[in-house]
Amino acid sequence: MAVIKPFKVDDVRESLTAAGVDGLTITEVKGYGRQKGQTEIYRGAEYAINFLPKVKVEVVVADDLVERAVEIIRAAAHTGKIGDGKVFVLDVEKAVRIRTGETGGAAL
Amino acid sequence: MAVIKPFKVDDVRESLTAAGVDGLTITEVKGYGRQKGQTEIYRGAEYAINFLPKVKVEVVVADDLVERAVEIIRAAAHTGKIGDGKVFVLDVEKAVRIRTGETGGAAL
Amino acid sequence: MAVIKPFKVDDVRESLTAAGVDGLTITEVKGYGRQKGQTEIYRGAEYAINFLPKVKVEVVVADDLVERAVEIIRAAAHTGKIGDGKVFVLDVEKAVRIRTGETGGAAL
Amino acid sequence: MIPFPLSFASARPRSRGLASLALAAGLAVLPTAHPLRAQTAPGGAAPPASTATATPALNATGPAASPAAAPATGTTAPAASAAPFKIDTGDTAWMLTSAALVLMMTIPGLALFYGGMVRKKNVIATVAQSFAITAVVTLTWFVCTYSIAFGANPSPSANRFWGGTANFMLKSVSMDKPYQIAGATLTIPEYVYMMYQMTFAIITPALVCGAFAERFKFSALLLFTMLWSIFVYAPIAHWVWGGGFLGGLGVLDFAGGTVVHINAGVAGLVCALVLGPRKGLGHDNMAPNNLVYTMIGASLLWVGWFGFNAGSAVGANALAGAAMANTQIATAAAALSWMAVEWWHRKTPTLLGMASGAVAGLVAVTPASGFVNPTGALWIGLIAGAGCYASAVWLKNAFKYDDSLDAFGVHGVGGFIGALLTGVFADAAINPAGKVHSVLTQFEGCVGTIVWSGVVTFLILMVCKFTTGLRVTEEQEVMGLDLALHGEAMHD
Amino acid sequence: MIPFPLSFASARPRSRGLASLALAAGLAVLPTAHPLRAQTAPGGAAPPASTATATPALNATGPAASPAAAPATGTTAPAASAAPFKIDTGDTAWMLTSAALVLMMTIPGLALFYGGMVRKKNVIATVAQSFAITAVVTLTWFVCTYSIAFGANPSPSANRFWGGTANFMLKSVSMDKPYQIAGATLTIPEYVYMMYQMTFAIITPALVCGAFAERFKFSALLLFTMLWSIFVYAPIAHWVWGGGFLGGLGVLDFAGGTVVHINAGVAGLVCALVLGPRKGLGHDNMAPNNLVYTMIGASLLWVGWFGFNAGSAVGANALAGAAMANTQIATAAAALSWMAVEWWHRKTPTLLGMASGAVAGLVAVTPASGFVNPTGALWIGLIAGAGCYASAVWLKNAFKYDDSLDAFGVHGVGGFIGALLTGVFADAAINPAGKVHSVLTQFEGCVGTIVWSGVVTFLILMVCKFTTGLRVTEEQEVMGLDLALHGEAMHD
Amino acid sequence: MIPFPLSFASARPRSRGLASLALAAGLAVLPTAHPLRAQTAPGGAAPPASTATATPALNATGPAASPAAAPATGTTAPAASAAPFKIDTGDTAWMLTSAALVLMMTIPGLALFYGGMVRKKNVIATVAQSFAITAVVTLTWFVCTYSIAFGANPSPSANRFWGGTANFMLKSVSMDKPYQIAGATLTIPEYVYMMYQMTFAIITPALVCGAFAERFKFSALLLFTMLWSIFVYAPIAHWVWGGGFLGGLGVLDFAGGTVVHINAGVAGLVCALVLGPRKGLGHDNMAPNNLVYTMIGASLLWVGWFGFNAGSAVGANALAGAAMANTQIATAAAALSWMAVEWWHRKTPTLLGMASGAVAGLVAVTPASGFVNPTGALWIGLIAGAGCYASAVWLKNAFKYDDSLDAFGVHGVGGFIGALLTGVFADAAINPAGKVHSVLTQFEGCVGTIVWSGVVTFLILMVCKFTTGLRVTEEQEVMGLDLALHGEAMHD
Ligand SMILES: Nc1ncnc2c1ncn2[C@@H]1O[C@H](COP(=O)(O)OP(=O)(O)O)[C@@H](O)[C@H]1O
Ligand SMILES: Nc1ncnc2c1ncn2[C@@H]1O[C@H](COP(=O)(O)OP(=O)(O)O)[C@@H](O)[C@H]1O
Ligand SMILES: Nc1ncnc2c1ncn2[C@@H]1O[C@H](COP(=O)(O)OP(=O)(O)O)[C@@H](O)[C@H]1O
Repeated sequence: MAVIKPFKVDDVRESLTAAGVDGLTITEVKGYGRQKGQTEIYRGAEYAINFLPKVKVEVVVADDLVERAVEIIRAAAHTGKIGDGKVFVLDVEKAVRIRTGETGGAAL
Repeated sequence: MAVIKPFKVDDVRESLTAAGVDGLTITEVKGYGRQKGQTEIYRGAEYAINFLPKVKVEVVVADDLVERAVEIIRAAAHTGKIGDGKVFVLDVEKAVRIRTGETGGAAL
Repeated sequence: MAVIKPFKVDDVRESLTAAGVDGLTITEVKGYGRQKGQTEIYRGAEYAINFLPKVKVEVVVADDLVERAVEIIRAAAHTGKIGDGKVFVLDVEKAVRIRTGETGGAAL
Repeated sequence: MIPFPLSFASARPRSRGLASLALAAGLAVLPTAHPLRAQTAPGGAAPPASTATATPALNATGPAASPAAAPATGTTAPAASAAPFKIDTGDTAWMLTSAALVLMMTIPGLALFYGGMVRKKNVIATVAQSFAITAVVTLTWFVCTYSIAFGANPSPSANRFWGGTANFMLKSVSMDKPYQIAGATLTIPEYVYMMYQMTFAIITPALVCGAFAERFKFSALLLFTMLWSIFVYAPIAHWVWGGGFLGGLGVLDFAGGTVVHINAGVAGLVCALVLGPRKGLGHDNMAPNNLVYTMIGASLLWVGWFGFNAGSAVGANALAGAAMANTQIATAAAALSWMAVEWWHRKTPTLLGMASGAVAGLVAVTPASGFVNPTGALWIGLIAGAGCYASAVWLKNAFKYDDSLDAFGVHGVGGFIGALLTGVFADAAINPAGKVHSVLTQFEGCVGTIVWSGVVTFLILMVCKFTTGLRVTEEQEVMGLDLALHGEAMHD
Repeated sequence: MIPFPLSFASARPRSRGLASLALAAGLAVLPTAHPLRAQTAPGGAAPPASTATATPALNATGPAASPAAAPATGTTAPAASAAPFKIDTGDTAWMLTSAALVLMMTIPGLALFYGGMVRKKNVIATVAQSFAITAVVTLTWFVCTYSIAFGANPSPSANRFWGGTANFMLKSVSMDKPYQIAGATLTIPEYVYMMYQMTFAIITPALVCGAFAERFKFSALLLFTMLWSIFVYAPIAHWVWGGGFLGGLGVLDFAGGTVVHINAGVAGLVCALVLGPRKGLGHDNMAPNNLVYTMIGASLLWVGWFGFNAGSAVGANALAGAAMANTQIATAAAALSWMAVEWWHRKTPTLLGMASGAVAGLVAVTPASGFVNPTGALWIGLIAGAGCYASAVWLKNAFKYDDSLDAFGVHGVGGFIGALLTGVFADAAINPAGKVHSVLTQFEGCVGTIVWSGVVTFLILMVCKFTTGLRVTEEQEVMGLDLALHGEAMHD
Repeated sequence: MIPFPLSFASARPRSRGLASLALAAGLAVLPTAHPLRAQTAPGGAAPPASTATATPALNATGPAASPAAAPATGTTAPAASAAPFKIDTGDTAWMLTSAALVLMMTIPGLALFYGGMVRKKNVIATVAQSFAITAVVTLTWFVCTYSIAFGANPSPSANRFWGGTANFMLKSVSMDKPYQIAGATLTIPEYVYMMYQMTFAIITPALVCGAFAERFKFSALLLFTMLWSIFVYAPIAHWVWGGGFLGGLGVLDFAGGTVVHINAGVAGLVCALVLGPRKGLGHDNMAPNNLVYTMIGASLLWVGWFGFNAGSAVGANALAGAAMANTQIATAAAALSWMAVEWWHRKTPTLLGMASGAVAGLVAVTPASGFVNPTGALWIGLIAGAGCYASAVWLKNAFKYDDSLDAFGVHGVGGFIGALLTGVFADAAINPAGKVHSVLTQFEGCVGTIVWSGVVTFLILMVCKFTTGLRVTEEQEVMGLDLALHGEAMHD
């Protein structure tokens, strides 16, 4: 799972598929962090926008691919500016493909 | 956690509640996988839609229910056509009900 | 990870940052649970709204902060009325800051 | 719009004529045996000398209405030629404006009214229907339907059934003479009248879309619209307004309750029955995607309907003012009436209910707007609001057809209610042409339209079925028509 | 709208009259002791022979304005009867159009302007308010408020305060005579004038909604609107336009700055004070949900305001053209003025700022539009844009009332600025009726409206409080009014 | 709008005149050597006695068109003074309405048409452009551009190039005389004409925005609009409509194909070339955020265009009716033509395609609307729909400029197609002024506009570049202009 800048989604997807990852799921999220938000102004009232639009990428990969996937995401989502986001690795116990019932690596 | 086709959400919810699962959380997500996306066309420019609308269902259940819940989701979300989605099982260490402070199975 | 009522987001964020948590990610989700939904009415057709708007807060913290973070969220999101939501704790194996490549606690 | 020679026919031959019509229409054969007093038209054409000369500038009941008030003796012709009609810039200004208002009813009005009510995956496809229909009907009108509806067929006997081919491609539309129609001379140029009428021809098939929303093929829509505007709308418009045989029946229909609303409603019902219900009906949440769009649409329909109803006075006069007032009052009454019934029935006053009620009121007051007084309009609105609520909520569920957005429930039923109540509430103080009025006559007047529209709509659907096909595939329906048919999606 | 016999009253009796008014209004007792020169109305009624006969077709200052220009001698009456006023189709066409434009200001214009500014959970409830008000006021107008406002009370002394019951249920509205109002004869039918005025009666309470948005009960809204239109709007309209005692004061108000905008603004302020602020104000993000809706709303207000202001010439003439030009210029100037101040103050030029400025300009130029020249309009716009910015941004925060969408900040303050500046910039070259003008008179003219509107609005709120209740529960406010009150939600 | 003295010039001096114009314009020096028959204007001013007296009320070709039909002998002047022009309330009503309609084209029409097509992060900034331009151009028009475009320069030789300063700040705009322009006397007051023309001046720079959408600075937009309306729009309007040297060429342009559309299109192309493409073009998904907005916009453009084209008859007459009919038919044809080509080319009929085709048709029929018959309009629509599809889809990609929303592709190319085809299809039966017509003349008529607009637009962009700057930073472009420039965001 990674939180990245929205305009980097296509780069990340392309890099991952180039590395043989066949599926991933993205979600529009809002992130709070060191990156300063914008200010919105409405009839003199200023609202600090603490939450910035980010995209969460969830990709489940076989154990041996984890390191590479993290590295790929890191490289593809990198701009060097604050707010680039994070990659978090979680342990998935089991994966099942609904269509076929396949489990494990075959389900990915 | 499962990624399924949006129009299967109600079926999945009904099956799960029938099995005694009292709560679940869904998120609108976009999925990339084997299923081919549509093409959007705007003044001659074609955009391949790589990400298809999916729904992520997150349901935390007691350990002994996991197997059944996976099976229930699989059955209810099944259409047999490509793009049906996946079920992923993750380990939840702890659950707390905010209203009461209950933890563990009682919190679900 | 916590599922909370949308209007409690700011309170939760403020409490967490007060406790030194520097980043978090939120997602608009819909929750199904004990809380009864509203009914929508359109030309005589009634639709029971089973899914209520909730916000999912994802915050990755160092192991020693977990207990405190859970408690903070519980306190800040509490109203005492049904539907307050849950906190779930999951184990994150690894965290990487995309901008710098830092990992572990330094990445949070 | 022009309440033509309505008050001459006696009840007997009329009802016999209608009986054969019902039969004949069922067989798709035009009856020719019953004259139905079409011959009174020339007499009715001459403006009554007294009215025309005594109040030339006042124009209260206007040339539009005056033929009906004229004694059918034919002796007034000389007086008429002594005070020839001229083009009046004020009347023309109002009719140009009215044409713009009625076009605005369809795009963006109706497009938004319907577009807001469907599910989000179908909103582009739904508004595209109104837009495409506007374009298609414009061309059929240009090519042939104006001529069929309003052409003056040189053969009087054929003219009772269609206007002939003389104005195909808008040939012979005059640039310099005041327009003459069915023996009456108006105060506006023919191009303006032609444009105004075109906007009615556009909205009618667009109303039908409410019945088959969320499942009709776009190719079928184009073919259906073309054929329907030629074989359903144009003949009926001719029979009622263009000098055809229905105009002589004595039916009061000021602005098109029959030609537009009952016609569209019945066609919608046939479409809903033939197509079958949407997949998931009764199970999936089919809540409107955006009631703000629906509110904009209802509002533009309301505002634009001033062009529809007050414009049907064909001039800027007191009758137009009265029609506008009646429109406003009936619409407000119906909005509140639908709301009240819903509040009582479902414990909740909804915006969709108020908007639907408003449209029901607009529909119901359409035939009545230039005949009744404001109190009559109030009653029409109150009854239409409650009546259409019942039809959209109860009738539809009782009979289990899927009239998705209630084209029949609102336009068919509302039009019918309005047609009957015009017979109850017509007031000669507002319009002398409404002196003779009867609910029975009004009822009979609807029957011809219902039968013809029902039967020919069904035949056209069959033609589409075996050429373009009617309904999208199940997969397309699930995916949504926006992407499936148009390769477009909402990105907000 | 009709700049009626404004220039006859001398300053002395006027200000004494007003003093008693202020007092009397506070006590909700109508003063009857001061004649206030209502008797000059008949003299003002006769169109000046010279103007009326020399330029019958030119109609530059028009019959609407001419009464004010007539010498108040009464000697012109014979000339007037020698050249009787007639209904003019061109004037009627423009007034029919204007009625449609002003209705469009409320639905969908104002509904969208306000609907875009609230939070997403309240957008349906907010647009539903404008829609419901349109329906409710239409019926009160039909039943009684037209008569109260514009009826000719047979008793001259009572007529100074209300129009009586003669036109209840729109009884006695004439189909054939040019309309006569407060002694002047217009060139349009009464039904058209009645409809045009109705659209003003509709928009005024709809403007008030901006002050109590996001927390008012829907049932309270219906009751409030009904009572307010009867007891606040109708009397004030009568006093100013219907022949009542304020019309004779010499106050210049071309299109309703006082009756509509100051009135609505003051009522809004009272509502905001009585209801208290929205839950979460100052803490929660209350950013507008959809500024595109607000932009559409502001644009339709702008376009529709041509009907409001240019329509107030009650004819298609040069005065209408000048009013349209002034409207356009003041609006543009105010939009840029608000934007400039905001740019300087907050470093950002916002769309909401431009839209708000435009509305402020429209409001401020309303009383002035038919009296000032374009340079005057420019100044009015520039001052109103900056002034309303100050009131919406600074005044509101200083006094901590929650005028949610700035009904008072824009309409109250803008209306006041416009009323005063009309006294500064009136130019007799545009409208002879504006020859005598004074800021003091203008100020006095506002006071009566402010007092009456403030006091009676408060009383009506109290009635609502103890019947329907005023405010939704806290839970409903959190959930959002869309679901809580209407069982509807946006699904996009 | 007024198809002025078009048919007098002979081909020879005209083409020589244009050759030097092209040269001179390139050097930004105004040619003064070629009289170009501007002196015929006074002769053309007198309404032809026969037409004017035989059909005073009919007004079929109207005073607007009649000057062109008048023999340039000057002998008709006595007849004209014997039957002096008067202000006509009907014509005035229609022109007031038309001004409202054309303003509605820009706000909210064009704002939504463009706003729906950009990405969601730029929608507020895009609609803000149309709104701000409306305000800015209103003030430049008031201050100077009305005078430059339509003032009557006391010096006849200078008048061939600009209207002078006499009407700066709208000084000397008359309240009581029918308006006279370029020697012709109209039937409406000057204020009305001034307002109507202002709405054209507003929409033209707003059209240009389509070319630089999603990357232009807001400050640059304000400066650009101000300069462009003064140095590009106003002079060209004067040359063609205000009595300047282009009006005498014999070019047929009924409602502004050249002044408005070719002008805006060419300026847009220059902007797109100077600014360069949007970041991510060809890689990022730049799909329209909300095609419902675009549909509303296209619909309001369509409806409002009746004011644009039928309003250009400057009266409520048969020519207005014919122009309205032609507009409707060409638009419908172009919508279906674009759709058909797209269906064949991309296998999908899109809503955006139909809407774009409709606008292409509206653009192309603009110069032709008052000259051709409906069959001509049909052909213009069919060709424009297909032609603009080609330019928006193929030409743009072939030459790799980023005309974001196809300002050049639709308005430039569509305007050009329409200008040429007017020379093919003009029909004297619709408008006698179109008797002499030639594609070559039409082509020449475009050249002056293209050269002047191209060169001066470029110079203005350079001024902006070195003062306000032109383009937002890359970071702002990524973040979106809504937040970056206006501190606002869509929250739905
Ligand atoms: N502890 C955390 N838990 C969950 N999400 C986080 C956490 N810290 C940061 N994020 C996410 O990462 C995004 C980027 O973080 P930020 O501190 O702004 O910059 P950077 O990634 O450069 O350190 C945030 O917007 C937030 O969505
Ligand atoms: N490795 C993965 N990680 C996360 N999500 C995945 C992964 N693979 C597939 N998905 C999700 O499952 C959905 C369905 O996958 P797809 O390959 O299209 O069909 P199928 O489920 O039939 O194999 C995708 O749209 C995506 O959201
Ligand atoms: N087992 C579960 N798995 C995932 N989410 C849950 C689960 N149970 C509850 N939730 C989430 O918590 C929210 C609140 O639950 P609910 O039963 O309504 O009230 P309470 O939190 O007071 O028990 C739900 O709307 C849902 O989003």
